[in-house]
Amino acid sequence: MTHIDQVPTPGAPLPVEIGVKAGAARTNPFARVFDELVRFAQSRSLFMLHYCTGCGAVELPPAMTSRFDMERLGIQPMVSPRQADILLITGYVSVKTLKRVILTYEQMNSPKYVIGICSCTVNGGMYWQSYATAKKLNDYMPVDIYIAGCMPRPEAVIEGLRGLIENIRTGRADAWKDYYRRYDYYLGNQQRLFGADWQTSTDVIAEARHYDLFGPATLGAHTALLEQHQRPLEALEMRIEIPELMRRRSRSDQDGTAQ
Amino acid sequence: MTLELPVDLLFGLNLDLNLDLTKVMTANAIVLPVVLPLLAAFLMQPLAQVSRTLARLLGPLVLALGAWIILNAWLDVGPAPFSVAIGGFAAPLGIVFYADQLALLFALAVQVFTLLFWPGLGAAAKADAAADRQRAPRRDALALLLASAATGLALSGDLFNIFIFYELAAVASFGLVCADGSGRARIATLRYLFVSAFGSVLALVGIAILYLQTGTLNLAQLAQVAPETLQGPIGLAAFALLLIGFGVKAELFPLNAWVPEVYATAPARVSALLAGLVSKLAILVIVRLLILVFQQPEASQLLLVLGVLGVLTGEFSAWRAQDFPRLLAFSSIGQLGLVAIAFSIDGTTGILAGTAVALHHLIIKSALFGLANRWSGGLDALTGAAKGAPRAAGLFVLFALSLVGVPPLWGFWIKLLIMVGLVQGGSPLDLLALGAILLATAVEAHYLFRVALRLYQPPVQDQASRLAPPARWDTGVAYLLGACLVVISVAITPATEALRVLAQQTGDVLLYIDTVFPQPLAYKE
Amino acid sequence: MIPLTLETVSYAGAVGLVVIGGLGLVICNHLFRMLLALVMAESGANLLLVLTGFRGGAIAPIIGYGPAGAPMVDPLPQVLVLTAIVIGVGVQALAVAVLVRVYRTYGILDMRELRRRMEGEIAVAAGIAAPGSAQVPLGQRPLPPVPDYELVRRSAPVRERGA
Amino acid sequence: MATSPTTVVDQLLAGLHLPDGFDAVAGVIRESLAHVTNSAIWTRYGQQSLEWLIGMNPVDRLFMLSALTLLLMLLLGRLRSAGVLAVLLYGAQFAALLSTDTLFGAPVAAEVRITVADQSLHWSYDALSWFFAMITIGAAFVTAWYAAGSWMRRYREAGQSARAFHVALALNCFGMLLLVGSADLLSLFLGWELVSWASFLLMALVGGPGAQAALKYLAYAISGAMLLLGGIALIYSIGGSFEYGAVVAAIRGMTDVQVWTLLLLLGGGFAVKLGLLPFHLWQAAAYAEAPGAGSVFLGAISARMGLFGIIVFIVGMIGVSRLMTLEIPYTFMSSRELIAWIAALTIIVPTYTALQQHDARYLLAWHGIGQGGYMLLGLMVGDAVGSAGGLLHCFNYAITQAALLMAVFAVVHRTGTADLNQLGGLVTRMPLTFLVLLFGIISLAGLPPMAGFVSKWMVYRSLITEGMPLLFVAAVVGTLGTILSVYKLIHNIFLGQLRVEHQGVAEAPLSMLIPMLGLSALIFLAGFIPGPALSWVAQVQGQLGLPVVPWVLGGIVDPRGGLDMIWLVGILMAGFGVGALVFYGFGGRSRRVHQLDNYAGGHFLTADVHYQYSDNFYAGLMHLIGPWYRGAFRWLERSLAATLDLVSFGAEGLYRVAQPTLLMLAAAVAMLAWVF
Amino acid sequence: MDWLSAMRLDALAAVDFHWLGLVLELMLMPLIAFVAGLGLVLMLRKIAARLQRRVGPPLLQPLWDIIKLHAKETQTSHGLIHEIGIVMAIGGYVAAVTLLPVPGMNGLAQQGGLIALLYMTMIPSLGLALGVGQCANPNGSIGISRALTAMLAYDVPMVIVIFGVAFHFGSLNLVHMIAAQQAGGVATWGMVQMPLLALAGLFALQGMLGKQPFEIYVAPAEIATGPMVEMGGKFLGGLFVMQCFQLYTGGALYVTLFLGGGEHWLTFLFKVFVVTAIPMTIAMVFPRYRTEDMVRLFWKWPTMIGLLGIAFVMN
Repeated sequence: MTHIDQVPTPGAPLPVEIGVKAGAARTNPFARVFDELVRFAQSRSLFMLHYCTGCGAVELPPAMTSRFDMERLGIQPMVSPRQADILLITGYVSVKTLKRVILTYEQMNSPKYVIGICSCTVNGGMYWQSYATAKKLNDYMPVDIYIAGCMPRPEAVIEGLRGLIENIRTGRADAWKDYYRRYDYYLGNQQRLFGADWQTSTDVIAEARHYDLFGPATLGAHTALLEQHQRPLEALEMRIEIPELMRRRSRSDQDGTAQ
Repeated sequence: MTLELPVDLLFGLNLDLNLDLTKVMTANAIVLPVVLPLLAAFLMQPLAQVSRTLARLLGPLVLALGAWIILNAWLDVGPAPFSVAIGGFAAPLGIVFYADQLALLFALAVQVFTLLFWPGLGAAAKADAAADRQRAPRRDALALLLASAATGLALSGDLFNIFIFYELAAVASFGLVCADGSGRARIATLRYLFVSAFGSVLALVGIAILYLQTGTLNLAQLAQVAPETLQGPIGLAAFALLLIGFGVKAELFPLNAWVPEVYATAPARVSALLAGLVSKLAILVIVRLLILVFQQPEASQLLLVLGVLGVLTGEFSAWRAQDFPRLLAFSSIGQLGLVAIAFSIDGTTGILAGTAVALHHLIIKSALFGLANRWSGGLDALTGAAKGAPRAAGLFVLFALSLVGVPPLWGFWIKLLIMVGLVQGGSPLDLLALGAILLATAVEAHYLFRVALRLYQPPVQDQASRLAPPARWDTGVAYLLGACLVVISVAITPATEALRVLAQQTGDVLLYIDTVFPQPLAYKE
Repeated sequence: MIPLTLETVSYAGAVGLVVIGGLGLVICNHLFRMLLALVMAESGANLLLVLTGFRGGAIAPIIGYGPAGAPMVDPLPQVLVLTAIVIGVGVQALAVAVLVRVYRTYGILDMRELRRRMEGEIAVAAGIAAPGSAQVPLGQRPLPPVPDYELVRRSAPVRERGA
Repeated sequence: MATSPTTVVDQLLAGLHLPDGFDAVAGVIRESLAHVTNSAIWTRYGQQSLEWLIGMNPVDRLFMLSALTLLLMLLLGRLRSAGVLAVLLYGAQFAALLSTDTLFGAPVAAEVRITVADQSLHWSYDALSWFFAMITIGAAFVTAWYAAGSWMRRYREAGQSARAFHVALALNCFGMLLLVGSADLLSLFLGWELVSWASFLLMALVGGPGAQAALKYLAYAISGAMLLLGGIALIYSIGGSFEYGAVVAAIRGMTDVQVWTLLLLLGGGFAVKLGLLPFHLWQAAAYAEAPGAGSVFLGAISARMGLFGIIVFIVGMIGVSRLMTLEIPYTFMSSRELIAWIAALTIIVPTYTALQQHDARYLLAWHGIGQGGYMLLGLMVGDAVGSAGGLLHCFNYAITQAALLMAVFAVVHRTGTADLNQLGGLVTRMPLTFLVLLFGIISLAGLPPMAGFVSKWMVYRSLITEGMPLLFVAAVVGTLGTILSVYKLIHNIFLGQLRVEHQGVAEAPLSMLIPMLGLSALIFLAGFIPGPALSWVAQVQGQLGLPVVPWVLGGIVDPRGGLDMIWLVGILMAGFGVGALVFYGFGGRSRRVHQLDNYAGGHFLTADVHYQYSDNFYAGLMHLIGPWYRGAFRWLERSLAATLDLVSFGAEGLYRVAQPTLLMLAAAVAMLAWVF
Repeated sequence: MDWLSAMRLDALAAVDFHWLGLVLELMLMPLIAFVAGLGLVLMLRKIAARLQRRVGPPLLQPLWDIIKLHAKETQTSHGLIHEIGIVMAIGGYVAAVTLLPVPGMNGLAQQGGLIALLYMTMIPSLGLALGVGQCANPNGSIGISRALTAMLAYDVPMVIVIFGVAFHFGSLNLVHMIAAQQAGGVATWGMVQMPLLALAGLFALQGMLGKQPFEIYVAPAEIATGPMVEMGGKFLGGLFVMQCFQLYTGGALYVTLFLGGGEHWLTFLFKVFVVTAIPMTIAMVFPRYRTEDMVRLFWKWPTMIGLLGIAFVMN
């Protein structure tokens, strides 16, 4: 295990890039209409995974039930990261919890959005002096919206969600791309916190390659460190291998069984 | 015709000039297979003092000679039965031998099987060779005595003569059973002796009743007078007593408590002779009585009931048996019950079926007891025996298949014969017997194949060394008998036809009478 | 009612001897007594056989003995019974010989005990448990292995034999 | 007639009525054959033997070839190439079968008669016989192929005898051919015993638990055979002959009590083989523990011999209408309903026992018992569609079960285990085997578009139209149970997490794969175009005197609701096309991820964590119904064994009396008392 | 009969319809089913919202959900079977709805019939089960195991109902059933003729639609929505599509069996929506049953009612 001192220090934190469009703008008017439609649908249908780590969770039931009714905005709760669009972090995240949060975040399908609720996610809040909590969420994953307050009222939550919806509709809510493009940065912060052997079960780099989300800062010193000890995470591809067919001649010592 | 002279000298033959001389000669020589072994048995001990080798060879030589004589008689005289008056005294007064195909067949079987299971043959690997050498002449003498008596049982046409041969066979078998000198064999012998002797007493009483009623003990004459004199309960009582007496050796049900004990303690070859051979000859006597003298249906029923009980108790007990000899012993009881059932069927079918099943059992059970010579332990100990003795195990499976009655084999056709016979009889008792046979067959298959599977299991480590494969001679004999079985199974049609001719001859009472009394004789002038 | 003649009394006596002998064989446990019972039964049977040739007032069947033409007793049973007696004696002698050997080996002549010893010896020689041990109740006696599905599945060892 | 291979092929092609486009293919075949026929060896030996072969009666030819197979296996079974030889020989048998027009038209009837020990043995092949013979030889053919290569090599390496296996298989096939052709009770019994013992041989080959199971089978089979023999004796005592014609006459003249007795004896005998309740306990273990390829053969056809007997006797000779008149005293049930209910229970109980199994072989073997119930149920309904469904299910089930067992044993071949709790995720390593198993389970569960659906549909339909609600529900409940357990089967083997130790597993060897894939294709084809199989079934129905099913190429035409599988399968395929279009056409790009990239409530998965749900798969259901059938009917077996033991103990006790003469005296007294 | 000659007969000629019309029908029927299904999903969510005094989703919410899910930029696949499972789930229903006659269109109802329809609707479940299995997530497998158990539970009353209905109409042909029901107006409706069976059918429908109280197999808080746990993006979208079909098939089947089918589109859709609304309403006021309790319930009450109904029908 690499000692914590050996982890390279990350560079200066960059501001979250908002509204940077990938690729060339589409010129086909039908495609533009189609993109509009998709963006509209995305903004009007948000599945929310609320990671209720702190006291802020208490404010969510009122936001969902008859008083405020999130569903009229097309927002409904979901339970598995695979299904969710929004990761809602409601309150402080301890180091141990943060590992799970990152794992969960990586397992979500893009476009995905992170909302930090309560001061704790912004700057540690009342846990500023705690050795065991992560202070700034956007050191570890790109955050789309922070809803400050201790705790924010349901109105504030709804307002924050409305803001996100508006961002999505206008195509500005693409902080998730930042995670792929500057993966080295986020990984560096994660490694500083969790140790050099930190690894999740999602292969972010391969994902970035696959979806053309690879950026100049995707790889770096930290990903190099990761690759030193990373368990291979290639998918199990179907294969039809018949050893008897491959080596008909050298039959004497073969055995088709595993190992 | 080298035999003419001694025969002539010894017996002063009753030369009937109407007959072809050679045929008469050969026919009269049929006495020799009884007499020669008897003489040889008495000669054995003195001879052993002179030359041990000669004494060893004497028994097999005499038996081979006997077999040759019988075969010769059969081939020369042809299919018709013939009778021989011993010492030239004609039938009602003298003693006659009656030789039809059945008698000749069993007489031949006696010679051949005694030869095959001769106690001194092939058993070279004996631990105490010195003690064996001491014992050998006595044992061989007893075996010859047994052969002589058994041949006499097959051929004799006189009831008291039969009784004497029967007793002779009993004494010989007592001696053979305890021949190896173990304590448990002696205890078994004593128990066997009491059963056998008391059975003889009852048989004697039966003979007395018979004589009281008819005034004769010649079977042919009995056959003539039986319809008048032996009807009713008195005759049946005589039959019942005779049945009990002869049933002891025939292993019929309530008289066979000795069977498992004796077969578990006696040398395996002796068991093979007793179970295979002697039991059949005892049955043969009963069948003769049944056909010639006691033609009442009740007599057959009596036999049937005993047979059913024998089949059921034998097979069920065998299911529980935990060692190989006793398994074979109980199985033998069951099979003899089947023989009894078969013979109780009316008419030629019954005799045909009975003869067939008797021969079948003779072949198979003898061979199995031969295999048991080395496999005499518990069934558990047989685990993996096929590894060391694949041929013996294969033969066991073959015999087991035929015993159960698996179609292409002879056993199936026999069971079919019995089944058809019982169904044609059609009485409730017959159907009950049929049910019992079917039930017993299922049980039999289970225990036989429990053993067969055990033979083919992978051997347990410490048992593999303990279990020696059957001796080469025993395996060879089993091979021979297995080959017989296969040949008969293949040639089932001619074999059945031959047996049918035999059965018709056996069932023909008039033929018997006519053969023994060539001219009609007035009775009690 | 059967008339009480010499003949009937003799017949009854003979049959009675057989019956007594048979009962003796069954009731007695001592081998020697059993042997004596057997002798008795055999005598009865021989008596019965010889009686079958008996005729009231007849003479011995010897030619020239007694008045000519007088009724003779049937000679055949007498011949037969002689043979039977000889055989019987032979068997008895054999029995005594074996009995003596047994007594030398085991020191007892009790039938039940001898039988138990024999069973035990057979079992020991065959390497199996002695059967019918009274200590084990019926339900727990070792059964021949009926293949139990569950046992087969787990290929567990078959139940231990014996107590 | 002029016979050379060329002319034979010409005749065969002409018989096939192929469209014109096939001329080119036929030409190629002809040319290559001409090459062979010009060779010297051919003109010397081949020509004569071919002429001799073609000149024979078809039944003779079939028996001769089958016996030849047996003989050659006995002589040459030890050789390495014996497997290939066996395949060729079974292929030749199948060709002999083809020459009888069984597949492509009306089958010819032919007979053989021999006399043995003054009993006449008579074999006669009709539509029913050919139908079963076809399944038998087909099963033997694919089994031999499956066993021919890699499987047999492994089998030998394990120290087993290849010859014994080949002989056992050939003996089974031969015995079944004798059985299905039997035309009198004697030849029937002969064939029956031969089949029973041959199966026993096949089961007991490898020893161990298989031998134990085989012994149990033997106890059941021999008891069944003895019941059968009792029944045959009863018929003989009334009819006086073994010939089927006389038997039918005898049965017609029997009283109801006699028919009941006959039904119990014969039905009992056949039921043992078919594994009907309560005689089913032997079957699963015996079939599952047999050596792999042997298990395939046994599972596909062996138990159907019992059904064959039932078809011949109960359906053909006694007749369903006679069954309906046989009332059970004091109830309002007829014997037909009784049998139908036994069939229904046979569907349900073993199927739900299968649900409990955690060994793939046992699971399938238990299903085999259950599927027998459908066949019997269909036959007992007795109308055109129902009986056709029952018969068709024999064929459909045979190909299904063979494919399933082959797939499972292919997995065993590669991984060394059939324990459903020790497997998982193999779809990425053995995809073709997965495909075979998938086709098989769809067919077994009776879902469209596979073969099993057609026959089960027919059984359901007849149950509805004949108005048998409870039996219908029972049949469907059985099917639902099948769906449950086959999902467990495919899930636990092929889906879910791939275990570390199975990472290097390879696809099944080609020699095993080809028959598997062939059967899968057949399963699909028989579901897509059920017409051919229905035509065979219709012939059989005509033969048995049952109403004949109104079939067309795609299924059944009936105003009250027919079935056209061509349309159904077509629309299903179209639906899948639409689904694929929606899924692949309208969706974003997907990326395959490693199986450890999985939702575990935020838990970090590692390869050594067993993240798979396989044990106690239907926990909720078992919690409810587990106690209902735990050990069901085993008490019967146990009590029978205990009774046997008790009786035996008593019998043995008779031989253990202290006084040897006691029984003798008692017997003397009893006999004399009886006499006077 | 020789099946080769049957093949040479033009197999298609045996079926009497106009080609083009049929093709059109086969394309239209799934489409209509899908659109109606979207409406039913909306209704489901609206009813839930109204019962909870919420506003509920907007009109096109089901559509937005599906579009959004398909438009996800990264999609997590667990392998080919995972994908094929979804294809089967959609495709099976697409095929199944063509067996369900609607006003003016019979589709393939003449070629299949009631049992074929019933078994055709099992194909999507099988596909889903396969796909879930391939995900290698035990939550999903547990969900499938529960779902299959639930199927075993509700199918018992279901097949009783199907038997009763088929026996009542003497046919398995859905077209015949509709014709028979429409012959005499409301009085000949299955619901009137067989009220007990209709009741049992309603129970079964509740289970078939997988709504509360019978949705233990989803159990979001326990096994993370069970079968759907690893379904994201278009995988989940496919399931949403399937749900549309499922609601439609359930409702339309019930209407066909008991409410006389549709005289014309308006009444047909009205009936479908009304029928489907009943279980949805019930669903929102009940908690959920455990698996074994659900099985026990289904095998007791609706089964008894159904058997009683059959007893009436068969007399």
